Amino acid sequence: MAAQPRRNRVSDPDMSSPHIRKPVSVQREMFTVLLALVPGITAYVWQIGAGILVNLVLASLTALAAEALVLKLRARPVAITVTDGSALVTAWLVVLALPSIVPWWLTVLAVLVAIVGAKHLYGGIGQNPFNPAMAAYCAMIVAYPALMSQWPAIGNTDFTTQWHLILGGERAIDGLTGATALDAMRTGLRGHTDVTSILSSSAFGFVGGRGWEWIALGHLLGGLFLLATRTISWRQPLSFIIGLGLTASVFWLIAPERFPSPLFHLASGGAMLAAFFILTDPVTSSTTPRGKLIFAVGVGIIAWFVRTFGAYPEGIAFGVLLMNLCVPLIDRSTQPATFGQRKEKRP
Amino acid sequence: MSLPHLFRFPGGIQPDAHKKESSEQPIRPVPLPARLAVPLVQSSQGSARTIVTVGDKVLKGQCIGEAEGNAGTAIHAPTSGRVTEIGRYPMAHPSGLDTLAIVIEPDGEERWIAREPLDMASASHEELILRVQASGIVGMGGAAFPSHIKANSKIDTLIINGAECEPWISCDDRLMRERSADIVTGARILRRLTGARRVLIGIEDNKPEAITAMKLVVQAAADDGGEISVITVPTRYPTGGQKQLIRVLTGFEIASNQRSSSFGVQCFNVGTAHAVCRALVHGEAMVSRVVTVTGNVEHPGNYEVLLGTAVADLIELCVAKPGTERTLMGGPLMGFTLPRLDAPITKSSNCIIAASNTLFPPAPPEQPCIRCGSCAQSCPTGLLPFELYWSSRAKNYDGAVHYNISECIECGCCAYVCPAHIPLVDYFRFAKSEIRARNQEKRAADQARARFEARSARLERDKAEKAARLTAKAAETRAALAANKDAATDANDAALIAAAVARTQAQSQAQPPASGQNGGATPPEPSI
Amino acid sequence: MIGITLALGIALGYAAIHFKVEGNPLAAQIDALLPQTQCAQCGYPGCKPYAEAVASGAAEINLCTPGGDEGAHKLAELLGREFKPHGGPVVEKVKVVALIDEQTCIGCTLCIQACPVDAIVGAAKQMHTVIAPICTGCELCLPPCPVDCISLIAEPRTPQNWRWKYPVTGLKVVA
Amino acid sequence: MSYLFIVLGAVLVNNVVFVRILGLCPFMGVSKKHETALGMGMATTFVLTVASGTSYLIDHYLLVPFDLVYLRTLAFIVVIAAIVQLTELVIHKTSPLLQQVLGIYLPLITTNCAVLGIPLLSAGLGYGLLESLLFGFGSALGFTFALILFAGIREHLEGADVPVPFRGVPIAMMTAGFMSLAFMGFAGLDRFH
Repeated sequence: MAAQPRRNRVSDPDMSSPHIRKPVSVQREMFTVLLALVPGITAYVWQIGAGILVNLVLASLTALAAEALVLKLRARPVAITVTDGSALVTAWLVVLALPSIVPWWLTVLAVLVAIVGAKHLYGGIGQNPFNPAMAAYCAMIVAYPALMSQWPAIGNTDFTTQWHLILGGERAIDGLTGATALDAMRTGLRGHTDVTSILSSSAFGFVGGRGWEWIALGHLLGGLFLLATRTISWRQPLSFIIGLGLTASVFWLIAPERFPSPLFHLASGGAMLAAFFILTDPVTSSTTPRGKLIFAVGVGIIAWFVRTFGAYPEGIAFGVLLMNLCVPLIDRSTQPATFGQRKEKRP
Repeated sequence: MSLPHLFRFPGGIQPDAHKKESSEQPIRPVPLPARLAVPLVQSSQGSARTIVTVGDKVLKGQCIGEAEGNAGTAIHAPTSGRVTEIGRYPMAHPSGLDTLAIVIEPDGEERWIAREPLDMASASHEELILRVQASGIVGMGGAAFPSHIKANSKIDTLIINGAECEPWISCDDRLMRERSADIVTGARILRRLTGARRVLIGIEDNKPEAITAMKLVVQAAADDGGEISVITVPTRYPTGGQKQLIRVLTGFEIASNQRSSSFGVQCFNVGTAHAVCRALVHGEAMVSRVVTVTGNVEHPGNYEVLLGTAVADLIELCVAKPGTERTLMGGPLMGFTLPRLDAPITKSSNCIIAASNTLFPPAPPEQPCIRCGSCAQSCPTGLLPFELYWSSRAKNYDGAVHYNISECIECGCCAYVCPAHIPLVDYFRFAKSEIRARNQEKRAADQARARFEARSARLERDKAEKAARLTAKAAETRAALAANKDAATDANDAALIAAAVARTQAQSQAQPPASGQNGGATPPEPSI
Repeated sequence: MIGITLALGIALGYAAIHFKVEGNPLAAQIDALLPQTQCAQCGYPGCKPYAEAVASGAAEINLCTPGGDEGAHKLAELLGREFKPHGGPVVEKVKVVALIDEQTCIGCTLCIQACPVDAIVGAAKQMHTVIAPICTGCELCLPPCPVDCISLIAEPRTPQNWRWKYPVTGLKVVA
Repeated sequence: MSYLFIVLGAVLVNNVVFVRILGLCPFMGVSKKHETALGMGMATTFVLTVASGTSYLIDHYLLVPFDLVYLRTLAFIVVIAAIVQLTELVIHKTSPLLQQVLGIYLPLITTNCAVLGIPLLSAGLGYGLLESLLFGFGSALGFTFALILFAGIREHLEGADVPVPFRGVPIAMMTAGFMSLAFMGFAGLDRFH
């Protein structure tokens, strides 16, 4: 017999193949998303005011603290999960979805609903069926409809005023708060004013709400960056734009005086934010190639109906939650065929 | 020659090749080790039966294990020497389990047994197939499927697999550069056996020297009217997988439950073609193979290694550098960590990698899956690995089956690209072996149920028959009694007596007399 | 109101008689989940009788020792009953088969009669042997053997029945 | 058009589970697997449609003419219980296939308050026969829809690392809450046709 053979380590962490890995990480993906949000936020600060920054800081701190606390209570690894950046992404999306002048406690509450309620009660990152940011937005708009429909007045970017409002100051002063373009359009249409005369009001710019168009453009830029770095799939953004745009186009062509143009819909509210940052959340979106298309088209269509006929000003969040519900069903029915079962043409 | 149309398979990855480390040195021989332990099981389908005993003198290439059954393949003495032991030795398997092996102590003479090349012109098909089996030829790409079975099918297209897509491995590359003539001869023999119309030799485009060498040989002998073509395929792991290469070259997609021969295609590794040539043209049985030794060693390269050589001997020869943590057999994507270094080189071991933590960093801690879908994009079989993971992790085997876990080829693409560093293949292997065990249990249970029911039915029947016999006997007795005593006695009395008699008889039949003096129990009736 | 009730009552009563259906497929479904070792450790003379007892509600779902907790879980799911852990000592699930020491065996056939799946062959005064692939390891042949020549041996581990471990991870294992 | 809106409104806008909060018992009980959810949904759809029609007939031709409207709840309970039993017996005898699909769910429907609630609602809304049938059918469809979606999510949650105190019913309740929240998005949609 040969000399006693050297044994490999038994408790090898690298149990089986593969023994090499691509240098990628969740962290990197999450921070790419955060980076891609910067253009939109910059446009926000430029057009609407720096008040949003206060809420961003507040939300980030709340999210990190809440996540760390929950992980600690559950005896799960804290450091690696808190630093993966997912909580920050959720927090920033919550802030971008809320009016930037909501009182500080509402931001904190929304972030807590998102991080604790919608994410960690389901087991944490990767396991939540509902988009945390959108769940929090819906919860807030149902619970505090008044506060959630007061947006900073366009043209008044004064930081002190916004600071004051965020700290919970008196809100019933005209000129400090306003309605969004979507709100103005809805109220106008329900008062039987036609689209053209609504659009001529000072609240509207080239295609959407004045100022808001620039933010949408910022998000579009960020989204294109994510597409270029292959962080997100093209499927959800494209099919969402088609879903919302096509529905809007059909009705707009039928009755242009009663329904605003598809461009208006795409440039208003959170359409661009949703297209590139919310629908592309891998955890709660459908995961099969065809499923992604169905998911995003569904959100687009629901968003248009809720915006046009519903009781709430913005329908995307509800659309996202509703389609989140359908994801298991969509995924199950769009499971791709495996190698050898595909219907691709054979030679 | 027109450029052939190539097809794509889904997914795939492009990791760093790391071929240069070992591919720039010619194939070198290995000094004779102190002992060679040749396992009896060297093919995926069957094993060999020992035909030597301890103490026998054997010659190089002498058969020491006969093919067992149709699917078995023979094994041969890798060198001349003496059989010192037939015992249990570790096998080249992730489990590190033992298997029966024949141990040979080399005498250092390397004396060949008389080599008997076949006359290719006159030999019949059956003779050739028998020789392939008797020479112990199995697939050398890793699957170790007996080649005589594959070669014995009628097909249209023969594919010679020289893709060698796994990083670090270069044994096929070297073989094609140095022994292209033998490979092409082997391919031609295989073509004759299978009756294939055309032969496609697929080589990945990161091996230009091999492509040139192979093309030269093919063009030099293009007069045999056969359509043999060397086809350059794009470098993309796992192109070297049999079904992936068939897809790339012919466009056929063969599902996991289908055989390539039913599509008129059969695929052999270049090493196998080479071995076929050696066995049939030169009369040399399979006793050695080319193995890449690379990674964290001083002298990486390709070596002609006798089967049964311990991995430890190879590592010693190539001198492991400090920092070598583990040793892998196979490539870094599909190979496994060897639990024991005294495991032998077998017919399917193509590569030994000394792994250090700098070359092969241990996986970072596993993070939760975020369902990003990178794995699904890279999966060459079009599976949804994140769903398989979700089910496997929760030990939900029905779910794993629903997402077609059996289709998984364990190529490792999904785990390679996973941003959450999840050892996906580990989960799939775990789930697969659990599912297999459960299926076996289920089959055993079904068999036991059938046997139990058959037994219960038999016991019932026996009881019924016995009861019937007793009733018949009682009736008989009653009739006899009635005849004997005429009508003198009351019918009632007769019935009572008959019943009593029947009872006694029944008792004596049910309980055999307790005959203690006989010693040992007397069985009541033979059992089946 | 009474009229309605009466009318419906009559209709139901008529239907109950008219549409009566026989048979209980539940026992078969339960039987399919049992491991079929026929070991009788549940107190019933085999898996099928136990299945019938469970189906009729006479037996608990946690009596099957070879099935263990996993089997009880499956039964609980099928029957919609509350899961109960297997009461007895938790045995490690290693497949065993009986082995007759052929030197000691006297050929009494008692074990042949005891075997529920006819896995032992032999005749009187002839040496007996166990057909290993059929043996369920139920141990029922052990007590009747007068010379204690039967032992249970663990099935040898081969690459075919070797199993990969559950991956060791930094995360807590989900039960 | 208005018939279509009755159905759509009952499915989405006034979903029987999420908005009317009826039928929660089977919603929580039979939603662990999508197969059973589908079976339960189909059985409920069948029974609820039939019950709506029958209840309308009983109400319109018996209770109203004889001025017995105060007995409505009682009468409906009896009728529904009888229908369920009758359906079960008939199916059991006539269609083994349907029995296999719906069999074990039928008795459970007797206790589904949605089956009582919907006929009572449609009686209260003054619907005619066709409208009652459609309303019953639509509501049941909404119930099925909710049940299947919920089952899909719950099946997925089987593998999730949910905190121990929240496993099972608590997290299911949470999920139902979020689903309810999502369906609130449809609020007001039925007013614009």
